[in-house]
Amino acid sequence: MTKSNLPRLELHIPEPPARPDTEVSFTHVNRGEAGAVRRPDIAEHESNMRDLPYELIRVLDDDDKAVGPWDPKLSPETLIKGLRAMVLTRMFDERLFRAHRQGKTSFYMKSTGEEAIAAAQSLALDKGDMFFPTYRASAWLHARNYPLTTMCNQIFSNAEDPLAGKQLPILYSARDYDFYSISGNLGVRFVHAVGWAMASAYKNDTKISLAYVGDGTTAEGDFHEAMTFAAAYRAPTILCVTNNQYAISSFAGFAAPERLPFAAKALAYGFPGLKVDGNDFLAVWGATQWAAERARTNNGPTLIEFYTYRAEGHSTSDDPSAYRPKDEAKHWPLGDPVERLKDHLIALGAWDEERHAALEAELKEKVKVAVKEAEAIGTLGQSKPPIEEMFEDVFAEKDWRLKEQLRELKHRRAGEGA
Amino acid sequence: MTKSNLPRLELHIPEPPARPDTEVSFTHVNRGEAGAVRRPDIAEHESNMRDLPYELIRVLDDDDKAVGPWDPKLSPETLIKGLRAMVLTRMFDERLFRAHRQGKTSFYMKSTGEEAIAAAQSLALDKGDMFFPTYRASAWLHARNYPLTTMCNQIFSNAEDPLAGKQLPILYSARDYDFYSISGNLGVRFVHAVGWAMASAYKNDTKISLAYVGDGTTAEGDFHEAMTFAAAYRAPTILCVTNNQYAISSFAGFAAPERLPFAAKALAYGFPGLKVDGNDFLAVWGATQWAAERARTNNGPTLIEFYTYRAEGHSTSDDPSAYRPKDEAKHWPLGDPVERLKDHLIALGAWDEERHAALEAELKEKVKVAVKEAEAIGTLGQSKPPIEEMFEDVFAEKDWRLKEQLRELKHRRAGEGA
Amino acid sequence: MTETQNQTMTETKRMNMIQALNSALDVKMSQDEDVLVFGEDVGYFGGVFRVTEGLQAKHGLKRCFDAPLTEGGIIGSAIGMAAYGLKPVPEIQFADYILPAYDQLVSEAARLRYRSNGEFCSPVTVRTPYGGGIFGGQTHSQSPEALFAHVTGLKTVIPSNPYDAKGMLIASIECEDPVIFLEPKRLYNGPFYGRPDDELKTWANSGLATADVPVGHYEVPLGRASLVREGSEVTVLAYGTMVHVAEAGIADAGVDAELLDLRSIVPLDIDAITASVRKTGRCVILHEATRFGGFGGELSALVQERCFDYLRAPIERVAGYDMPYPHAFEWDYFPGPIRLAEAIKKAVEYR
Amino acid sequence: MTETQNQTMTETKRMNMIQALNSALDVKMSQDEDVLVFGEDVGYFGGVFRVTEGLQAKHGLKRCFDAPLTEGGIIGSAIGMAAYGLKPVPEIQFADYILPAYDQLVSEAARLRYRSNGEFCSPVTVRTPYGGGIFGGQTHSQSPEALFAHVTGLKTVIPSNPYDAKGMLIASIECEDPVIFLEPKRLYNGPFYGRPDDELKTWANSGLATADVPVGHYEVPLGRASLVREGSEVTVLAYGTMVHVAEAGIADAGVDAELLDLRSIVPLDIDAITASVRKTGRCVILHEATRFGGFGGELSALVQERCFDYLRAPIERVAGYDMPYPHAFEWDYFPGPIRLAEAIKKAVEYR
Ligand SMILES: Cc1ncc(C[n+]2csc(CCOP(=O)(O)OP(=O)(O)O)c2C)c(N)n1
Ligand SMILES: Cc1ncc(C[n+]2csc(CCOP(=O)(O)OP(=O)(O)O)c2C)c(N)n1
Ligand SMILES: [Mg+2]
Ligand SMILES: [Mg+2]
Repeated sequence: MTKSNLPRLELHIPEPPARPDTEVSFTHVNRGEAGAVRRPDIAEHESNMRDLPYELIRVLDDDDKAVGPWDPKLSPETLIKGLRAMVLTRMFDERLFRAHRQGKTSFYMKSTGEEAIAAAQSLALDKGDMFFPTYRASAWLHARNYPLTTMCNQIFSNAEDPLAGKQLPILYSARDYDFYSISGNLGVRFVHAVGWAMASAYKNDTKISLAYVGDGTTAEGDFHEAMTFAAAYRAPTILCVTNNQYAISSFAGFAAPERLPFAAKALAYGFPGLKVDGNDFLAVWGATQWAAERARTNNGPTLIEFYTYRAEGHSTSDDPSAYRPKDEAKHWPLGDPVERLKDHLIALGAWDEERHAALEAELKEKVKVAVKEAEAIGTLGQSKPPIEEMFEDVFAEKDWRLKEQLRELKHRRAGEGA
Repeated sequence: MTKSNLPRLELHIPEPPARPDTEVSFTHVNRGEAGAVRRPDIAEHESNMRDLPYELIRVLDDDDKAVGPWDPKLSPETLIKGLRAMVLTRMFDERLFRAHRQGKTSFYMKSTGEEAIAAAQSLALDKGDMFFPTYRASAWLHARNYPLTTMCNQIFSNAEDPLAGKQLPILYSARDYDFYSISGNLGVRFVHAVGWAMASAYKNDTKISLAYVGDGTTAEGDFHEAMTFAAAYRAPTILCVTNNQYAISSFAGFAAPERLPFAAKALAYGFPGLKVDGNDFLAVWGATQWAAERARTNNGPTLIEFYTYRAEGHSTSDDPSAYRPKDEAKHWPLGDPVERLKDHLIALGAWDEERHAALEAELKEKVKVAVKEAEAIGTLGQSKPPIEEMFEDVFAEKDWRLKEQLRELKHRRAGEGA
Repeated sequence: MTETQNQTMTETKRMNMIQALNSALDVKMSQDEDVLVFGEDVGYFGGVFRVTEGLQAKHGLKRCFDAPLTEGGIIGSAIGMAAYGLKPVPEIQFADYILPAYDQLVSEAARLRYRSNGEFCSPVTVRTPYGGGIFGGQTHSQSPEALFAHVTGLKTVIPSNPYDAKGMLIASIECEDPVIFLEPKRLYNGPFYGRPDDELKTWANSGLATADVPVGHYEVPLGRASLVREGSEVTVLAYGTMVHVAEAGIADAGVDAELLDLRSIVPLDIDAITASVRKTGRCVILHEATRFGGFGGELSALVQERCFDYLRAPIERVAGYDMPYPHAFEWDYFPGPIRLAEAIKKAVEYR
Repeated sequence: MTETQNQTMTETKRMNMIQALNSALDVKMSQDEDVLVFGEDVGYFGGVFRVTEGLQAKHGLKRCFDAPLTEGGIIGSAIGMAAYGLKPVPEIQFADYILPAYDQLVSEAARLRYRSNGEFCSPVTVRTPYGGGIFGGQTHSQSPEALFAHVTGLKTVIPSNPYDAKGMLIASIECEDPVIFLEPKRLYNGPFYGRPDDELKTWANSGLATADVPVGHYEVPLGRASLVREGSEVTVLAYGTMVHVAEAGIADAGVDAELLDLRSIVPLDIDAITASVRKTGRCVILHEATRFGGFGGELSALVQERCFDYLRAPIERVAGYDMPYPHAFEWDYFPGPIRLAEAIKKAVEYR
């Protein structure tokens, strides 16, 4: 190439397949065949699994059957537990989202369409394994029967808020449920999970860790640092990308151009990467089980991409119809996780429409009762934890600054009261 | 696996193949076959090149012949230019390293064993393409005949220091030589190179950028952020990892466990990754040319791992015999880049030992003269730029703080003088 | 307003701060091909606060586009673009999320000119919404200005009204240094006096002249404080959201206070500050950020150093308490007019 | 030294600061299995400043090991380990390189306890060498303490001698909060009085009692300043390297100054500071970091607020000029004894 005939460079800006004014397009989604992807031995070396990131692991086929080597072969009871957790998550989300519209809370985020992931993992992992969640993983708590009223108290920032008013709604922390504190800062906890797993290995413990980042968040340096650490020390951890196709308004193609699977990012670190249908409860479970066994047997970390779809807005502050076709969710080629598990159970003969309706009614009522209980304590601004709480847990013990400031505040309050 | 028979976890800590008290071991180095790796078309899609990162691209074979598709087929004149740059780099490094021992400068770093990389790239790329170097890339400047005395002035921080005493020795900046300012902070410039390339594309310019990080530095989040940006916007850039096996005392296995090639990190981003013999001037040139053509034709970025060996200490502050076998360098399976190019030229019949000795003598003298000239201006502490320079270039224009502080300093000086 | 103004400014429009900022970007993008805007969600969608709305449609895909979710990457690539010669105006979605880019800003943007002895520079203007008062909790409320003010080589701008916002954003983009442009998000839609129970005001119905914004190009120079209120008894120093809170606090205190809106803290208008405190002999500093190690400390030290013989009372600081922004306790935490009024009275009554 | 001391401390040894720090780590690692050390080059090699020398050989590979070159990863994983229950003591090779981990430190380590209402915490002790005086140029010389002091939830410790270094490192590791432990690298091998042309002193031949270090376990509590020199005319506040420079400057000034070594700036020993300034009526603050927005501003403000009626002269600040650390101009830039003596005289002579 001589200098004179060099072509002009052009800046390429990624663009999504569809916008509000165009047709929905999911032609790039290759569903593959349920049951078709091989399941290597858990001790298999990474170099023999480099094809895996490019294929989609699915268990539930189009006839609602569980097929292939990744089928965890769960009992109907377990499946129903999972279904229950997912339905509860959806109902809770719907009810609390409305609570925001009614001014009862400052903020809410739903996980609609993504419930299978955290629900299956919550049930598949052991007590004591630690989960480093994002804000779209409350199904973990619902699967383990976290008290709904307590959850509402947190969301309403009321006097019984388990986080004592210190944290934004839904940024839960629930140590007793193996649920690490959620940070508003994206990506930062991924490497905490790796450090936690390293600590477990350091102590010759048996516990492993699990962590999420969203598709968008994989672009943060933190993702890379976590992956690098996990690889170097073979940390017993399962690192997951919940690829719901969006980071607020930005499509996943910013973090993984050209439809490259997020699972392929594992190839940069020398440990296995799986791409899994995130709307398939059984596939999520199967992949998690495989990765957990690897971790528990000192075979190191696994990256799992859960391929899913954010069926609703990003948060209460978002209106997705401003940037994607209104009916895009309906066309998602991998369906709805609740419907798919329900249909599977029905196909198994272990479930039916009546029982499903009864379940919905029961859970709806449960949520209603919990919300009412929490409302009785108070909603945002109408009830709050004692003012002293504001000054607690900054440090293990207050230093003179916080003591002085608390005194000042109390003094003013006393003056105002007088 | 039931809970009771879970194995105990163990924390894995990576360890290098050899230590001062053990035998040198390079059994993990797979040299492959010179000329054996295919060279895809420059417009080839990444998905058809995923095997490339795992193979070592070499041109010079063990008989000093240039073989295979990556041979850039350079004229003997060009090869001699390259050889000259490499020999000059080595001589300069040796002389200035000694200058540090003599107290003439505060700091120095050599690129011994790695000269082929920046020398070949400096000559292979066009004027106007911008290089974002590390501190081990001065062969770029030598290849383009940067004035040696000016370089010494920078190293001695004297009155003629082109950076006016503001920067540590060898952290050059040389815009006229397409050489971006070096930062002491590792990794941070990698994404500058991507931004620069994006700007070139934005302006429909024809210039591309080139950037280095060391093997160790790939672990920084910055590496990932640069790669992610390069991929998203298909930036016309060549991103290189100079894998010299060490980051100070730490072996490359911390950043790329299990002997995974650094080139494989490209697989996470969906653009090609090449692993290239960094001690093979022709292989470096051939790979650079291929990547440059891709970039110039809007085919986007390439990651190149240059597989090489840091033959000496990390810097003037380092003694590598504390952490690796003393004679490890001698056993490096890919030889010495200067020797290999020299032998190739001799094999071509375009060079001989006498001419080589003459070249060495000529360059040695050149370096000596330059050092003398710079010494005449002054060495560290014995000469320095005017004190006003300290206050320049903090901002485009000094604000009142800097003006006041300069006044204070001058006032004190005047008082001391009196 | 003593600023030099262009011809085009004769025509004005009532704008809120979002519109004013949008107009600044539009004006500069129209004028200068080298100005470009990018960041998370700023392209097609127009930004989570809508500041970049319409810019992609008007100026084209490559002039205003989305970025991968990496603040370090956004700022780092912007530095590279600036080194090439462009004038990038990246957005960081919330100032709380600027820290992943802190190393790029401090070690690189702020140092590139010095490090290269002027061969390269990094005139990047980083826009980011900061501050509380919106029930945003720990990570949508912080005021990090002190973390930037200490970093030599960076300028830090914090406007308090639509007129200044537009004029100073233009001045920042035209400036040859990197600028951290902090947008008080509580003021985007209207002035806020620190009284959450009062009826909300929009800029349109605020009655404030600072909402009359020239439609064309004009600059409000960096480094000049604005005298919001002349007074004789005490000087109040504030910036951003707190300028309005200060007005309320001064009214509550019933004291004839002089109020300076610093507008940029680097460069700082030291002459205006010194002159005012020498006149009044008393000084109260107000900021949202946590108190300890905050920018108020620097202001207090500077005033003390330059006005020692004039000071008739200790300089008071009113600031956030030393804790993360506590969601449920927003209005207990927020340094509102009541706390300011107390401090003003204390300063004025001090003998 | 008023610290409570253990039995084991009876036996002492002359140590330089590197040995004292090494001994602190060794003592804690021997005592507590949960204490572990990692960072770039700290394992087999023992660290670029040799602080971790021999720890891997003695305590095993997994107790003291190398890390990938990513400060964010190092701090982030340490937080995870601490949340599990360990007591990690990561090293950042130079304080200049701590900024890639700044977000992890500020948004995570400092906030985890508050964010989780006490369910999780992050007792990480981050050791890192800081400060200039070694011809290290822009990126091996900086003093970032103000960037941490402003961050509530972090403690910031800066010892000035071997005795304090060991005792405070032990106290930091035992403390339940995250600690930034800044090691004055210019003092590693001996005291430094800011006179580069003087003969170098080692700790061994310094004649200083602070180089007699107990071989066993003892603590120097965080948050207590030490009175280095009693005096009546002016109070000098300093920490780290500057404590010794202050001694030299006081000698040069020929003034009966009181010198407080703050030792930790969070928690800060406000009572000691206040008492001293109330006694002397004058105050000079000395730090290496750039002046504007530095920790000196906070100190000045606090002193002014608490000692206003006692102050007989403006509080002086002596600090680095507001520029990146300029390599060739090290001794023009460094706030040495001459500049301090000037400020002391100015303070003392002020009427
Ligand atoms: C460091 C940081 N940058 C930006 C944000 C603002 N933000 C909140 S959610 C979000 C999008 C996240 O997308 P993704 O990672 O895909 O997760 P999802 O919401 O889709 O589950 C952004 C940009 C943030 N919270 N933290
Ligand atoms: C952000 C940052 N962290 C740490 C250092 C200290 N440091 C200087 S060079 C070096 C090792 C670099 O290794 P590598 O990237 O492999 O480059 P090489 O020296 O081998 O060329 C380290 C840790 C630094 N300069 N910057
Ligand atoms: Mg997403
Ligand atoms: Mg290296």
